[in-house]
Amino acid sequence: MPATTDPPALTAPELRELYRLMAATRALDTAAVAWQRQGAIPGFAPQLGQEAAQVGSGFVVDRRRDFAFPTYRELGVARAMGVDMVGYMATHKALWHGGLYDPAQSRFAPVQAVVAGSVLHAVGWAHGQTLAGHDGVALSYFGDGASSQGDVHEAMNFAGVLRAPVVFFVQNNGWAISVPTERQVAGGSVAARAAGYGIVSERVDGNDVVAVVEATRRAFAQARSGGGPVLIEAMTYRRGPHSTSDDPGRYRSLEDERRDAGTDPLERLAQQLLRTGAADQAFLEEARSAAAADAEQVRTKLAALGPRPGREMFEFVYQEPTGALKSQAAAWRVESEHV
Amino acid sequence: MPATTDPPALTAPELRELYRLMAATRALDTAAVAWQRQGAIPGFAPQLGQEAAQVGSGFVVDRRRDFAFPTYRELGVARAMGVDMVGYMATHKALWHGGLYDPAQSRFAPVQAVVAGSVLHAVGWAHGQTLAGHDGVALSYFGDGASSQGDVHEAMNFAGVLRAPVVFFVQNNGWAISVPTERQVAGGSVAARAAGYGIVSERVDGNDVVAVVEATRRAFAQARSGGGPVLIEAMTYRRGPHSTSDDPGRYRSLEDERRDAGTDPLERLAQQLLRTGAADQAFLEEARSAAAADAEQVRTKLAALGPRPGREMFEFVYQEPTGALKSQAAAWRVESEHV
Amino acid sequence: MSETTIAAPGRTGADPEPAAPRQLSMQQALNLALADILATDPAAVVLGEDVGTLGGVFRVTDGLQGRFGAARVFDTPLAESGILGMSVGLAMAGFHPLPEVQFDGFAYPAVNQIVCQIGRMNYRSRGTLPMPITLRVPSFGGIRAPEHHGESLEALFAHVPGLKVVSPSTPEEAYHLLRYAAARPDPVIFMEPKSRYWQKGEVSTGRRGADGDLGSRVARPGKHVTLIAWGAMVARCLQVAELAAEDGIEVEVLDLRWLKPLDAEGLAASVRRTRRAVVVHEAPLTSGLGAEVAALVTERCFDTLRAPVERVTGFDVPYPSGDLEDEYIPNIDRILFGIQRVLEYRRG
Amino acid sequence: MSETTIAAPGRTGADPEPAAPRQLSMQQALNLALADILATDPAAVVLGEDVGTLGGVFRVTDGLQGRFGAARVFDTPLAESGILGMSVGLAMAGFHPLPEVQFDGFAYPAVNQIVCQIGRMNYRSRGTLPMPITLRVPSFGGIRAPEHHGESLEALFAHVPGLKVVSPSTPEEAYHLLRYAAARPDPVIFMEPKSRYWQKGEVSTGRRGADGDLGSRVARPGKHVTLIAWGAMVARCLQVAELAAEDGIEVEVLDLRWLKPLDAEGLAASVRRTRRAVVVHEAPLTSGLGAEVAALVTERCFDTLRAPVERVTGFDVPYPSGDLEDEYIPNIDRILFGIQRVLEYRRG
Ligand SMILES: Cc1ncc(C[n+]2csc(CCOP(=O)(O)OP(=O)(O)O)c2C)c(N)n1
Ligand SMILES: Cc1ncc(C[n+]2csc(CCOP(=O)(O)OP(=O)(O)O)c2C)c(N)n1
Ligand SMILES: [Mg+2]
Ligand SMILES: [Mg+2]
Repeated sequence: MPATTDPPALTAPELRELYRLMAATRALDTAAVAWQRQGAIPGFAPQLGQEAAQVGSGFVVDRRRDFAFPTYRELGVARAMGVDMVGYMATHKALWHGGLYDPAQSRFAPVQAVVAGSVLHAVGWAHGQTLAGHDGVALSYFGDGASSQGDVHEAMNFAGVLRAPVVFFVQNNGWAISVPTERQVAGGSVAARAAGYGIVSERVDGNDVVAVVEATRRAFAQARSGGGPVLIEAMTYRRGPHSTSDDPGRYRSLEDERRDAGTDPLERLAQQLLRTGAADQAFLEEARSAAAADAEQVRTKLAALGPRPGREMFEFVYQEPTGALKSQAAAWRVESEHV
Repeated sequence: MPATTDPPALTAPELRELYRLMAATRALDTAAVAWQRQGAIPGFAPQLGQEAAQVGSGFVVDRRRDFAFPTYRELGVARAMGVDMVGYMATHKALWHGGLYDPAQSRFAPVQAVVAGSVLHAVGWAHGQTLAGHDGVALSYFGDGASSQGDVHEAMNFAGVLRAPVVFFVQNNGWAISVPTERQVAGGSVAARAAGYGIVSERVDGNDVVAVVEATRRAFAQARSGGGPVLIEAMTYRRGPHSTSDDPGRYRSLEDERRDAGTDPLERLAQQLLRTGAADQAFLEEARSAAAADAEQVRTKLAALGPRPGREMFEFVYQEPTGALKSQAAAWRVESEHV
Repeated sequence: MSETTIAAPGRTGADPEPAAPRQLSMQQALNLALADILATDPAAVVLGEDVGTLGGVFRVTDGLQGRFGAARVFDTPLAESGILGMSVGLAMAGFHPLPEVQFDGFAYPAVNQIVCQIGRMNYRSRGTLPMPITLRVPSFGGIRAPEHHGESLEALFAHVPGLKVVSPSTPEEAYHLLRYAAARPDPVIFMEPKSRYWQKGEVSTGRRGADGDLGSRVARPGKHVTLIAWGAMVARCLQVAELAAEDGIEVEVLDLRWLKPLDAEGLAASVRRTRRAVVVHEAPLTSGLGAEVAALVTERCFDTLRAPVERVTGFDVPYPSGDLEDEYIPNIDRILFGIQRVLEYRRG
Repeated sequence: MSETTIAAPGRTGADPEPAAPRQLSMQQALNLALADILATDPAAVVLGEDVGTLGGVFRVTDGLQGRFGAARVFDTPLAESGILGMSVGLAMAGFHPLPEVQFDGFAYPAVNQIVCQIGRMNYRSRGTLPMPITLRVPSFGGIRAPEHHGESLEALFAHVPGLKVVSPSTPEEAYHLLRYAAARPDPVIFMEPKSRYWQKGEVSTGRRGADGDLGSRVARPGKHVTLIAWGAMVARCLQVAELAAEDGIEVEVLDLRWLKPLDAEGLAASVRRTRRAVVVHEAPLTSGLGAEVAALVTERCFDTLRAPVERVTGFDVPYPSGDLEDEYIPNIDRILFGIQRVLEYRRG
């Protein structure tokens, strides 16, 4: 990393806030898997084990000026950025692909199901800040698997050439569905790629939320001050299945998981809080029960959300709908709504 | 580069052969520009100044087992590999996109007009050698501009993961049409990218044919012996326009050209031959007049080549043509051939 | 199987003895077809994302890596252009690649390689570098999946010179069409109707003659109207035909199978009998393959047609989220309305 | 122009006083349109390969970087997916990107961004992240260029939900349609007929009302048959009409202009008058946009049509090398044959 002044260390209230956010993420994530098993939602991609990487990085975003570009697995980032969780979970209830939160106002782009689909968007948005004379930073999320896509390379090259204020935040969770990083990422490190584009990069322990926050703050400081793009590779582990329809037993053993997953990031932060006196047991319990209550509330509200009306299929295709589409909507109304 | 034993130095006969090939390339290249000006061919992409990079690398290919994957600017490689020059120039006479030589037998893939289009093919072909237990090496050509394409990155990653026997040969000629390398290649070096994929790479003076041959031989030796892929970045200069329809005066001055082009690689080899006594002035003159005669012969034969019969439009689409296409061919015959 | 045993692409092993017909799901039929292809064609290789250890997200390649080795059935990095571009090179080296794209929507990143390379290499090389590539694409909607997991790309593929395109509608069709496609010297896009993967049907493994694999197929004969469909829509049209029969309307269901080349003769033969046609597909209406089918039928049957060919299709909207997909995909009602329109059409 | 002057995308400057009509080539008309767009819309940015210093390989962006600065008119690295993906991000940041893809065939690498992102972001975000992107694509054949420099992608684009597609046929159309497209809040694919870049015509710069920019355009009235075309084929059809007139056949030439949405009403109105239609395009026949046009016309004019709609198109082959392109592109003879067929058609 370049010689930017290190941001101040995390305060005890900040650490406690991080714990609250991580606990809330964990609770909602775990609950969502259960909801899928109960048939309440058709599918879910758990981020179990990636709470530190997600919450730690999302925590740094300044919602007045920055913008985050998630994949389909960024529950913790969304939570840390204050995205409406019911609107977020709506994508997993198959109500609306991009979710039902307002992405423009949340500064959190719609859920993105194309692997690597949004990395270039982040670069374009970031360059827009330069053109407009703003100091916003784009935060681009992608995985170890996504790093294989040509778009990621084009994005890093564009960012390097344009010195765009973008932070590439790679969660290397060891797996892309069934393919482990060593058969995915030639050379073994996404961070190592950055140098080839003149981009500074840092590998960070993605299960250590403090390390993640600090690295992300350094990266934002550099990008914001015109120092160009930064890449962070947060080393973490996908503790759950790829998605609720995945069966990890086919490609890794429970023993592999135990060996490779390391310490649970949530547990790790709990221990640290206790050790440093930043929080006590009562706080942890309170945070966990608040998290559980929070998840329960999301469940209730999500359950109450009915399907979107079919006419919305037609309404959001264009800002200026075509006559042809209006006719199709009318025909649909007659034939399917029987009105 | 890894510790493979260095191949033996080039012999005097080899050096003379290289000069003959480079001179022949230069003569044909220069002639083709003239033909275009005279209206004999509709367009041409001169390789002027890249003779050392092209002939030096193509010279190393073993046609019994290797395979080269060119772009649209690889006249010198084709010449060094013994590709039929009339068949090669046929693409520039707009007779057939891929040229009229036999690519399978020439071990030189059809002319490729998509920037970066064939880089992945080289990796696939190379992996095929591994699967088949053969020891062939794929030689993949692309430019500094092409390095920006996602396909090149995917190719490097695939090659790294599979340890495919492929040599990526990048001709960094300073320009992609009007865009100079410094605004194209973030970080400034394509060779530097390779490390991020665990691929060894070497930057070489692409105007020094001896250096090019030696680097290419080292790379082939490594790839052939199972040492995995290698990337060579040959630093050279596009002395001419991008193509005969380009106007370089719009984006670089003659003074820029004089400053940046360095010594002419052909002249440089001539001096070296004379200095080391590998050849004398008579040899050089003889080589140049042979080259001129050669170009003249290509001109005559190319001029004699009539247009391909229209029915070939239909004949090569499939190995097993469809009934629909046969009907179209029949209709075409009636309406356009009036038979 | 060691790597060197596939050293001579082109050799062909003997087909296993045909087994007695058995009940298989389409996923199992495809798996069996792949196994038989790998067993009989030493040049065949299967590649894609998660096709190895996992056996594919739909388990179509289940067990193949264990049986044929990691050299012939291998996981690639996560890059579709890479998978297809690599397949071109493998084909140039004499192999018969069977790449998988994990879901329809992820064929888009590979369009450049599919259109400009796979579709054209045979042409560009004047027949010296054929592209015997069978690209398997789990296709169409109906499984409440995330975005980009329910796309219908047949109109795009059918427009591309140099490609052939086929889509099976039953386990039996799936087995035979995949084997047929994989034996071709030309590239074939093989569109698997993913919502039908788990439906069972009788599958006979003895090879049927090439004729049995070509052209369209009358899935149900009828005389009042021809319903033209492919992939998952064939089953839905058969349901519709069943319902219509209750009202005395005899619907002929034509399973188009080949989307390129289209079976113009089979289409015309059916419509000449029924004099009315409705084409059904999941893809959006505008510039969908239904337009080509309608144009073809009209060109050949202009005089016999009693009504313009109806198109009952997806709408010109992005494939919607699971909760709305039943509103998007042609449903029984909408197909019945289409039939009604062609039956009630009166020249004005 | 300094970077911060474009800080507020959305502000709109006043249009320059309309100048007297003048003779311009299409390339000049497009250049003028871009200049007027950049002058009046501070959120507009032009990006692509070689669009800056060089002014584009066709000089359509000539002089713009000098006039509007390297912040608003900039060269990108050589990567089409990058250009389009970056445009999405710029649009999300409030800009109105006008990306250029250097040639039609190089839109293929960007198809994923075009289909899955540009076409869907407005939908995915429920209208909160519109995509006011005008993608300029020099299109179609006819200039004896290398491979992939003569493609017609309209059928692909027209099939994609969320896109609009337009192609001008004259300098006047080019100027106005580009200005209209660039002012839209939706993505528009703007297909420039490259073989017409150097043809001159009268151009008036005062904005015509939106109505003048919408729908199709009768390029020449006639009563015996409607010739439907777009892009470079319009001029060829006008030639054909001239020739046919010598034989007493009055051909109406309909310049379709918008390829999505198609002007169904305009098509029907013309064919109701002429009762016969021939659609002409350069793209391959199968699953080309001609099929959609034919289907649409047939659906609306089934009773009046005296013959099935004819399609005179490119063949189902890769766009050939320069020496063969006159065999590939619909020529005057082939179009005349098509007209003859619809005129001579008799119900059997
Ligand atoms: C372009 C594309 N190809 C394939 C897929 C299917 N797919 C979804 S997630 C995934 C693995 C992604 O791995 P990684 O980038 O490491 O992210 P992770 O799932 O581990 O969070 C795949 C192959 C997709 N969504 N998009
Ligand atoms: C995918 C693609 N995009 C754009 C083009 C147009 N084009 C042809 S050559 C070229 C520049 C290539 O530069 P480089 O790779 O450095 O090779 P060089 O021309 O210098 O040999 C461009 C932009 C193309 N052929 N293919
Ligand atoms: Mg991962
Ligand atoms: Mg170059």
